[in-house]
Amino acid sequence: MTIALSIQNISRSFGGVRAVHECSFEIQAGSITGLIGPNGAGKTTLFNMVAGLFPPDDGRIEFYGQDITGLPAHKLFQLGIVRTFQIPHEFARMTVLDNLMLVPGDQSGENLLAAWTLWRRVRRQERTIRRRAEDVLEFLNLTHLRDELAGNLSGGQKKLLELGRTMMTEPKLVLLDEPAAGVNRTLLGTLNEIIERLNREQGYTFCVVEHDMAMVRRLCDPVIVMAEGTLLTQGTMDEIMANEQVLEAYLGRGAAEDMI
Amino acid sequence: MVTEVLQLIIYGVIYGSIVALGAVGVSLTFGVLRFANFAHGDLMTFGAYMVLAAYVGFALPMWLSVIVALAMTASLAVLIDQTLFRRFRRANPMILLISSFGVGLMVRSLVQIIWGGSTQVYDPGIQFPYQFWGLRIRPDHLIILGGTLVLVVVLHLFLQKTRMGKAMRAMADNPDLARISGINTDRVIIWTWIMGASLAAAAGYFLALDSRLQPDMGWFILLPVFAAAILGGIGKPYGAIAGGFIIGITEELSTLILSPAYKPAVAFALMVAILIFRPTGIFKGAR
Amino acid sequence: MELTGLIAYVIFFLSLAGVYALLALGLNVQWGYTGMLNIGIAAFFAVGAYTSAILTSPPTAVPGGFGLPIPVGLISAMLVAGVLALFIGLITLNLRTDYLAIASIGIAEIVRLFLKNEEWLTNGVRGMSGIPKPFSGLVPGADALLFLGVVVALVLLVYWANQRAYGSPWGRVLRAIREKEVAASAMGKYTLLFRLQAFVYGSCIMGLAGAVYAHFVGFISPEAFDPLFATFLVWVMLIAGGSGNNRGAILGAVAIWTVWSLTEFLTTRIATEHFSLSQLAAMRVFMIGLLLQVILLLRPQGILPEVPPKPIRDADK
Amino acid sequence: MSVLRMDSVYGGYGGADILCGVSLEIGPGEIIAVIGPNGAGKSTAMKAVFGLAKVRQGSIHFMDKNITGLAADRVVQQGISYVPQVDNVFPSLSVEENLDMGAFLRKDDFSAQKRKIYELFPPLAERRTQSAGTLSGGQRQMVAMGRALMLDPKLLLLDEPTAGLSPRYMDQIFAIVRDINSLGISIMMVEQNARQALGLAHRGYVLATGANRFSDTGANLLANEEVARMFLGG
Repeated sequence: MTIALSIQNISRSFGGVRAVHECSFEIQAGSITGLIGPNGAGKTTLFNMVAGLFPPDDGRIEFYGQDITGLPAHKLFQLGIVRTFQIPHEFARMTVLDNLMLVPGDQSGENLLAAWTLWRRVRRQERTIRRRAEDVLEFLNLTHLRDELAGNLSGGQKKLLELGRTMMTEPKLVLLDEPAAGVNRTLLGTLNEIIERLNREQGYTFCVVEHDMAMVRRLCDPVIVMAEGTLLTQGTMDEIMANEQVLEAYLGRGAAEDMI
Repeated sequence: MVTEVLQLIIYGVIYGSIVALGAVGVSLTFGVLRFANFAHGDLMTFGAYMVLAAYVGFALPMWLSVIVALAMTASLAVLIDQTLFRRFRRANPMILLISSFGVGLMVRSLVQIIWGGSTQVYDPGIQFPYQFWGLRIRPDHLIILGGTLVLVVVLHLFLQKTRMGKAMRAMADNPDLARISGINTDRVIIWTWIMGASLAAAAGYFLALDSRLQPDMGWFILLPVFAAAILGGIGKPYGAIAGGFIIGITEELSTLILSPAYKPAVAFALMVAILIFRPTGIFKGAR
Repeated sequence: MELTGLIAYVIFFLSLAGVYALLALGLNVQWGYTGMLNIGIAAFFAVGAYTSAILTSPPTAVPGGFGLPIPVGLISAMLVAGVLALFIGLITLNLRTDYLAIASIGIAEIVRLFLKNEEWLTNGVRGMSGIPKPFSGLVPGADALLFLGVVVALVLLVYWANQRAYGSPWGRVLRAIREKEVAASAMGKYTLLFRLQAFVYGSCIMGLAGAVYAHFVGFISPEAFDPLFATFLVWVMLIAGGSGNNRGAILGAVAIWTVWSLTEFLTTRIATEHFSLSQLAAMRVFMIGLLLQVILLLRPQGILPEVPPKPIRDADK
Repeated sequence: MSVLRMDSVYGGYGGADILCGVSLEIGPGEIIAVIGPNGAGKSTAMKAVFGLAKVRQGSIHFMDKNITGLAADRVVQQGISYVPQVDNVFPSLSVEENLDMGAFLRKDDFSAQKRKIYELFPPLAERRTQSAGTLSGGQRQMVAMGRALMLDPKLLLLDEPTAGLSPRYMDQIFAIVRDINSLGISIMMVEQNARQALGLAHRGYVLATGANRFSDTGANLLANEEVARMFLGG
């Protein structure tokens, strides 16, 4: 088994509050790893550091053995780390197709001079990208919304579009930030199915931050539990469920004796 | 040499007072409304000309003319806000900025329509400067320094002691929390304009005292004013005051090595340096 | 006599409208495509005009030029304006948009001071006269028309370049940046580089407009690059015509230039005895300012709203 | 008569509903704990009371007066105060000024109320002139609660008052909640620390996916096996 992502002792504070503290774990290539924990456990902070929104104060992040600590978002993207957002970051005034076609890197038409002089090559590439976008839309069952402005989609459809954008590249690691948030039951089934298929058929590695335990149970193995900014435990969902510490972390400490 | 430097510092403090008063207004409106008001310089112009109208036109005493000008400028700012800016607040903040740029031009042309384009003064004639230890200072300059001191104290008391002043600071900190605390944010906005525009009018009056009245006087001082506000950390009135004096003194001292024509470039250079090395301003603070 | 006068006026009018159309097209790349506020259009306009004027004026002129051919002047004008934009862009583009606006005012101010004070190069406030006009004497009586032809050709060329840029993946990234820069950067786009390109490209066009203007009028002085004419009018033109729409930019330039000229006509008719020339000029500015506010309130998308490019057709279908 | 009553409220922030039929009731002098897994709509339910989330269907009554959809500043006037989870103080204002802002609507002399609050939160009394931005997390929470109490509300809404606090402060905050309640103020509290919150509350509501799941006395809910399961996805 190859290790896709290795988190080594990373810490991050905000204005004196320790959001993540000496947290370490690994994500195996080809897995769907769940990342759960009560509110304030530091999941989002950790996630944002891996995605390059801000660097850790301390510690190291490795991606297939390469040190990626503190690299900016667009560099990570080029390395194959793609993320989705909890609140979909769609480009509302662009069509669904444009939203997808934007994504691939190395588009020669993104060079202004090439756009002027090598128009034929740009067009050829555009056709390829478009075909790929059409395939993605078909996979997601969104073909009918191809020319719709992304802002007009429902919350769930936007989530699918987020996922679709990751499919426009060849990601080595997909970071999903609460994919189930704001998605209704029916679409949730589709979403689960798509993630599973991408994992099985295309070999995508996922790291999923999620609060919907049903989704985590269905998709994720292993599940990593964070609490108070650090790793609490990890294992299969059943192992996690049987763990007293985890229950403690979620429900808070017992009514403290020193309280009264 | 020492005398020369001291003399320049005196001029710098005088010019700095004017810039500081302008910058405080920019900073107040930015803090509360979150937009850079490009019409601020022209509000200064308007204030200066309102003094002229009251003093020369209606032959009021100077002190009363200044009060009238402050009130008129504040009214104009509130009027502009209620008829235009209020409608743009929900839109893209950049639209607000473009609108304010246009409003500034309208105010400037209004001044030019009423008073014409030529330069004017409040009192014709030459003032003889006071001399001491080889340094010179004009009576008008003493008015500027004294006036600025009074206004800064008034502003300080307003922000620290009055309900509305505190609410203004609260809203600059966190507008949503202000709303759920029961603060009437619409009224805070109106008071912000009243304060910002009054200070602008005073700054315009002082600028006219220091040199002369001209319809584009406010436009040309906008750059140092913004530079001062950014230097002090935009949105922070006390920082803006300090920024104003720093800009004023640096600009004057720069004439020792640079052609005086490039004084505004010095303000710009300071601003650029701050933007690169410390975008939150020289004083530590949020945002 | 009447007719030739009218024709001459129309040619003059259209040539200047063409210069403004170039400026509006340049601003459209910066504001319309990318959402960057440039309040210092005058600076790039002036730098272009002076660059070409200095390079193409004969060495005998005051303060003395290099006597280079006019096309060299035009290209150099674009380059110098572009370098200036690169410099200001590198400083401010990773800051917030309103800081860019303030910084652009600063650059405009410094350029203005430079032109006024560096007499050895620019002849200061007296300005530069005798800037070579192309085609003069080539076909007697038709040089103005030929010049208009060149202006129109340049406008069309820039229009084409803008359209292609907008419809290309490059333009797509700009539209994405304009909407949500964080997301664009999460999609692997190095957004700073794109914004820098758009800013420099737009400024090059403004520099070109300046050069065309200089050769058209034959005389330039710092006064001609007052922020009012060079900056404010262009903004009104683009917003009235339709930000993001290149045809809108051209239409807006022509329309607002017409309105602006008409107001001149009107204000000189009414009561010149009551008002001085500077007051009448101020009235026109006031009207244009008012027009801008009305457009922003009632039709912020402009006469011709932005039309996103059509996606490329799939070859198989 | 109930202090607050929500009747099958549906709504959210535009887009899909986050609340799908939430009903709850707070009696005079009661502490109500609202718990449930993340994303259950607890905070949204609270924001709906304050007009910060949109109510699409259903109603909210305060002291038998319909306040559904009332703007935040009007809700404050009715006698409800709200302490958000984050960004709940004015950082550049001093502690005292923060409290003054809470009393912005009061035209009368509120120095007595301020004294009462300093008695309730002794650490604040020592730091009157210190700016709130320099305080620790727990002290900030006290400032936020103090600010909310300045209008002498009948109902106090607390959104996760102990989030991100160290255990020592947590206990202190829960103790303060009890003190506030003993002044006769009803409290609705959204909490992540389910056990402590239920231990303190008179009654509790468990929400899941935007709807009521259980409601009972705190002790009963604590003893309920199913509630515990639910947090880990039941």
